[in-house]
Amino acid sequence: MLDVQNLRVNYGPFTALHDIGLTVNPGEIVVLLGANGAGKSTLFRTLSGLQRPAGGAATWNGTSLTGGRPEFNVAHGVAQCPEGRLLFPELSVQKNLRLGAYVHRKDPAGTEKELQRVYDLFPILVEKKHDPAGSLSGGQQQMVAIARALMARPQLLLLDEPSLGLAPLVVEQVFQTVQRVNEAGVSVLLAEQNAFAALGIAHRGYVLESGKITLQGTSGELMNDDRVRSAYLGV
Amino acid sequence: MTESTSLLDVQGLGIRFGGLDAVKDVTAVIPAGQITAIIGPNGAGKSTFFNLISGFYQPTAGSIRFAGEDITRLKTHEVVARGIARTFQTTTIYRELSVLDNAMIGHRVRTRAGLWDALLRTGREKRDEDGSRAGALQALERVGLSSRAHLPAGALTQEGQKRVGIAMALSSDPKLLLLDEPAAGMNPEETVRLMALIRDLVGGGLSVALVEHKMSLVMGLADRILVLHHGQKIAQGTPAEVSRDPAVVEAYLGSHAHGGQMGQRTGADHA
Amino acid sequence: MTPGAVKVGQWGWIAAFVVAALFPLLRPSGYLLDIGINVMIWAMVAYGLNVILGYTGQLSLAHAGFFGIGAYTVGILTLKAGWSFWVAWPVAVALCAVLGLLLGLVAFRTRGDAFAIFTLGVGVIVMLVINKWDALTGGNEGLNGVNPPAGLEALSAGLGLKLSGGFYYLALISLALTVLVAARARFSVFGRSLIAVRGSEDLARSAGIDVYSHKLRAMMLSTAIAGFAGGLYAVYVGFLGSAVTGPVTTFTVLLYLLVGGLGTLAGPLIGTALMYVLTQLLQGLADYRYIVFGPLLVLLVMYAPHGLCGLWDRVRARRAAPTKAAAHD
Amino acid sequence: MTTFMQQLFNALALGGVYALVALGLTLVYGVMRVPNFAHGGLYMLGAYFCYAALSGLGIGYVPALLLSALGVAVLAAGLERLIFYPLRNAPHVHPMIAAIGVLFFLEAAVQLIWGPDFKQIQEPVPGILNVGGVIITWQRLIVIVASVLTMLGLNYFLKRTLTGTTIEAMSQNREGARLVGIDTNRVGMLTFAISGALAAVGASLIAPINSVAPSMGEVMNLKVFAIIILGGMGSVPGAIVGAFLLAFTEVFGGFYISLDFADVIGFAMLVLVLALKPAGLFRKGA
Amino acid sequence: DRVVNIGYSGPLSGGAAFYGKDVQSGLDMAISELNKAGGITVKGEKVTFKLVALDDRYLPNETATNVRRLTSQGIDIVFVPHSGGILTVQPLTARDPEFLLVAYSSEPKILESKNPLTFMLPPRFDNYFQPFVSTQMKAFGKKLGMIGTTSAYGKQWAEGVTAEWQKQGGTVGANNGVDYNTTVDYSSAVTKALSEKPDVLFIGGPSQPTALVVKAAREQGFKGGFIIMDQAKFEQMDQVVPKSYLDGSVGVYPTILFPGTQVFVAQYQRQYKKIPTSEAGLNYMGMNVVAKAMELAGTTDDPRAIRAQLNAAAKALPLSKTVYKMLGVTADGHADAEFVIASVKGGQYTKLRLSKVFK
Ligand SMILES: Nc1ncnc2c1ncn2[C@@H]1O[C@H](COP(=O)(O)OP(=O)(O)OP(=O)(O)O)[C@@H](O)[C@H]1O
Ligand SMILES: Nc1ncnc2c1ncn2[C@@H]1O[C@H](COP(=O)(O)OP(=O)(O)OP(=O)(O)O)[C@@H](O)[C@H]1O
Ligand SMILES: [Mg+2]
Ligand SMILES: [Mg+2]
Repeated sequence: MLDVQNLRVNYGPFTALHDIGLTVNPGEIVVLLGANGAGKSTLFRTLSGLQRPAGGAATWNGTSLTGGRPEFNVAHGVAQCPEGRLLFPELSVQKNLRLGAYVHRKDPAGTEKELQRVYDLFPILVEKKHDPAGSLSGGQQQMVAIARALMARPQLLLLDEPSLGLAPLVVEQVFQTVQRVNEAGVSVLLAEQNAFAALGIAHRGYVLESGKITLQGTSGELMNDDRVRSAYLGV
Repeated sequence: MTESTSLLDVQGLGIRFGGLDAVKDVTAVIPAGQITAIIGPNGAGKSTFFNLISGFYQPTAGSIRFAGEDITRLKTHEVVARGIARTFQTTTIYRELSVLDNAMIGHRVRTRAGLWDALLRTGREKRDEDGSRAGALQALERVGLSSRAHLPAGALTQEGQKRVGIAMALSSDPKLLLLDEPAAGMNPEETVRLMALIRDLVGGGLSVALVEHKMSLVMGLADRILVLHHGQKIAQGTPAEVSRDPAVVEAYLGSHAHGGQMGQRTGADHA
Repeated sequence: MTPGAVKVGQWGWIAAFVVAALFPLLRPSGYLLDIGINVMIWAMVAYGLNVILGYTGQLSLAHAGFFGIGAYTVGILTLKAGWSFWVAWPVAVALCAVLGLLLGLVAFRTRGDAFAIFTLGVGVIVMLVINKWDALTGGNEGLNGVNPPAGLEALSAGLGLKLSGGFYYLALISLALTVLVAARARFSVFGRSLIAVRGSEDLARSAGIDVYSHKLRAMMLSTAIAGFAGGLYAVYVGFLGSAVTGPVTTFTVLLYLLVGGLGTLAGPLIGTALMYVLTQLLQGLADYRYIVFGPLLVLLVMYAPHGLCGLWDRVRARRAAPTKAAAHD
Repeated sequence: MTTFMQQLFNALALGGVYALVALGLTLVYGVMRVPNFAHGGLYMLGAYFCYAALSGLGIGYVPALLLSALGVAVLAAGLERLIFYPLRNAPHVHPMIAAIGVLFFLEAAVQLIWGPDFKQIQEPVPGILNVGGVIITWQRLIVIVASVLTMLGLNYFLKRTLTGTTIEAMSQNREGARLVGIDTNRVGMLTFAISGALAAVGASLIAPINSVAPSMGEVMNLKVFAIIILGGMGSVPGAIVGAFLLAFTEVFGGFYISLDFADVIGFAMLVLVLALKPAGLFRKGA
Repeated sequence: DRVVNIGYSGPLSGGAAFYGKDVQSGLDMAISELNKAGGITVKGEKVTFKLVALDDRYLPNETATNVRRLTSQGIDIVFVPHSGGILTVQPLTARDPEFLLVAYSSEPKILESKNPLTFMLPPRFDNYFQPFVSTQMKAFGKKLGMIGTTSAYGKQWAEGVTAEWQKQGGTVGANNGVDYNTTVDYSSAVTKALSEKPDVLFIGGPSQPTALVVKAAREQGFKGGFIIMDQAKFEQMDQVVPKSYLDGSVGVYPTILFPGTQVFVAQYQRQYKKIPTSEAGLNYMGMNVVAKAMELAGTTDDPRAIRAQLNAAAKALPLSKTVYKMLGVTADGHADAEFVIASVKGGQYTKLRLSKVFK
């Protein structure tokens, strides 16, 4: 399981995360709600090892994730679909996806199978597989980013606003996929503005405000909480 | 609604990238004083359509008329001078410059002071500088950022940065504003604030065309909707008409034809 | 920059120039005076580069070529056509502006690295042509015996100075003019648009800025300043050789600019003064000069990437840090 | 006719020389976007290492070449770690200036160690081939063949091997590369090491044709940068075509117009090509 | 004891560093020998020397700055080894403070300016043309090909040789000069020159590149003779190419073989581990002449007085300090030294007689 304790992250003099703690149990989907600038992406970047915390700990099945070496984290089963996508714009879509499975480079057969699966998930990418990823539309690039994270066949999937810029139909598919992936045993931590949909598939959730966890509970509890309803569900 | 005068008029517009028709044979009208939404699946050609109108890309077919004038072959800055301003899909502003500077840059197209004016500090330079400042402040006022004018734009929140982008577009004193996914990454609360801002702008006489995937915003705001798919127009009409159109439902909306929250799987709740 | 800061800056400049103007009265050695004049001339070249690189974000590596064209124009017109320096100088500046325009018309078809290499190619060609065109430029032998400006010697004597004292004041006035031009070009409607182009061409375009024409005008100003400095160099040194018009000079000036701080107003002068004096001091190291200088350069870009003025800005920003943190809501 | 054929061979040999040096640069500049002006310095150092191994250790030419490649590779990897890696997010001008600093240092250090005089490496395979009046020296033939082989190898490496792809991926998005599990530190150093080794091999092959001197890298620098921009950044075949194009322009421009202006003609060709095709010969669009 | 500083500004880094260092080595050696011998005696006072060497990277404007620096340190003698720098600082010699400019460059313009404080060391190169041309034309034929270097000096040489060759009734092919400092491969220039089927080739720049030109020409089947400009030295070239390639060349006689220079050569080789060239030799002599002139003038800081004694000093130079036989210093300030040229035959350097044309 993912265990985050007293995690603190600073950007220079500014503290983006104030000693936060959260857990994701094996097989769970956990959603992270929060306004713009609440610190969601900061948390994700820290869990991936892109950002080094100023204090606290984050472990995945006992392995520390805060060594500042993302490649280590991926190798230990933690993959992220990051904010801003971070694709390789001049490489073809296919190469982007294959690189997603870099940690499984000793298992090409498994990679091919996974590639087929993500192509089934986003058929439009098959058409585009030889195009440079940078020439795709915004939404198509988002699909590549999600697919690339799946290619790593993670045990813990970190999704930072995966539905950003996607058409409604595709959003629906993405959430279905997340659910399917999860059913296959993968734990998921999900940040979403689209709280309604996210809570629909999640088991539990946290609300992050100005770098602090202000609320947590099961999806049902959160969905019925007045503050969540007004701020994140828009009702 | 269909009776209002057309501001922008595209005829048979198209562009090819390599073997791909990103936009193909689109004929459409954007009326004055209204909000037109452009929707469609990812890669439908919406951003490309905006890029064509704003002169970023040169079309391979068709023509564009704005306020009665043919602007098909104009360069981007000339298009802006005619009164079409835009924002980008991913927020692009000058993060290291102040909010005010961002807005003043947007006003450049309304000024004429050049290098000689700068070197000789001519009267025109002074007038233009004052004009820029006034125009920019007014635009910041409209988007609600006047109190932040001297902060570096990068220090603002995502939402604030989006507003800076809009202010930059507004200070060029446009007649038509093109917004590419203005609400992407915003939560419902912020989305509602943005909708209010856009309504305000239109109330002030501006025409707006926007691309957006958030159906709550599109359905709640648009007077007319244009639907693109594979680069082609597949439907056009009022929100009500479009959301009933089976082709649109199949290609794009799915179960969200009535402006509900996206992706929900538990049913219920229509905002 | 707030109006208040501009005011403070103005007084700073005026004070600096007054102090500089008093310097010859201390009867410095010819060597110190020479360093002063050289620093001022090369700072002017750096100001020119700053307009195109620091303000507009275009790395033009043909800069020394225009410096050379300015210098040779003055040299050739005074030596071979017998013109007065005072006529030849403005002509050289105008010529550089026109040639800068012509270069820009073609070069701005390219962007980024390709632009840099394109202009580097042009810079090399300018140097080679100057080097090969024996009939006009004296080729490898160079142009020898460019005379001091008419009346400068008499004027200096009138002020109780030697000729180099006269050159010092001529350079000081030219530098002041250059700084004024650079400041006005920057802090204006036009200058703000250049900054916009530097930030992002696409964004500037969609904000309604005619990117191409702004780049062209920035290029002309930049090359004109280079030519202005070149003309002064020609009469001061009195000898012109092609080597000084080549890429090595461009890179040296680029270095001055980087050390001082790209895009800043004081940067070109501070960077030039510091680096020029430093190279003079390092002469004492003889064979070890570049062994020290090379790593020093590396350390400079690594630990003061925004130049000295940038460093200063950051220190100021740190002092103002509380305000900035508040901006994070 | 023999004269023309002789010039053709001369141009091929010169093109081979340019190509060998340009290929190492393509890797770090074209692929990783680091304008490594120290490349000429590494090239120069490669020649000196080879010279030192030959004259100091008394070993054969091939072992000396390999030793030199190894030495420069290690040095280049160190440069990446110490200088270019920390500057990876800085604007382009910064690594460029830092690289020039390295070039200064290397030149001065070499001059201090080996002195400023020209050195000479004897041709390992002396002698000439006379093909119908056209004189072909073995060393030049070796250079031509080596450059083409290196090009093929490098192209295969970049386009067909996983490590090659990771180099490209890292150059386009370092964070993205780390997120998929690529050890970017290792790849970055590896890339520089390969580039340094290529420079050293090139230098060792060329040295017997030319003299070895501390400033030999300066001239080469400008030309190889021109070449890879000419060919189109990141294109390995482009670097080869650019190299031979420049060589042909210089040789035949020198032959038919004026030798004195051969360099001018070469750079004029560069400027002309860029004016017509701003992104270089081998890249579509910008 | 007093220490007098001697100034030197030359290329000590970059592409011409080998040249600047050679010059410096001669000065260094002269000074260390003088000092080891206890210095010189000026008006009863012991005087030793110290060389202050500054790098100007071959750039005249940096030479000017260096010279100002040296003179403002009270230095009255400055050596400069390149014509651009010399011409730039010549106007400064007479401005206060005055200094004696020791010019190591055979550029005729240096003398034309009639500067009263210049001491020009090398013999005028135009003295070489006549004997070079007549020797080679007689031995090989009337057609001359041109592959000189394109430095200022190289171009003057090319012009001089061309004029002389034509004067003696030969024909001259197209000028195929290339820059010996930047050219990567000389083959194409050689091919072009050989396509005119010349009997003799004019070549020359720094020694090693010159040797490579010889190599390319021989490899491409050239059987004729070479006229080698004085910048290139046989004793350095024969380390790069087999001596047989040089057969049939004319050039300057190797310094190492001069009579009476064995002391100098041996010393130099011990100290610098290489063969001395005329750069080292002439500047070594120049320094000694200046030191002698100081003794004779009885002053170390009056450049005009020192200059006035140069002729006498040159004539009084002991044989142990003589590398080239020096006859004196002309009124123009030009060292009047003996020219010795050599032709190569069967791997041997043969001294040729030289009838002096210019003074
Ligand atoms: N590199 C950085 N340097 C300084 N401040 C930063 C940096 N990155 C983020 N911040 C600040 O940290 C805070 C948290 O940012 P973060 O990106 O984690 O928020 P978020 O919850 O992901 O927001 P969003 O919904 O906009 O993606 C914000 O105030 C942001 O301005
Ligand atoms: N510069 C380009 N070169 C090649 N293909 C392009 C280019 N720009 C866009 N395309 C292609 O054109 C199609 C339309 O792209 P566009 O960005 O207009 O889509 P969009 O409707 O805005 O999608 P989204 O909602 O995902 O932003 C896509 O298939 C895209 O890959
Ligand atoms: Mg985020
Ligand atoms: Mg889009």
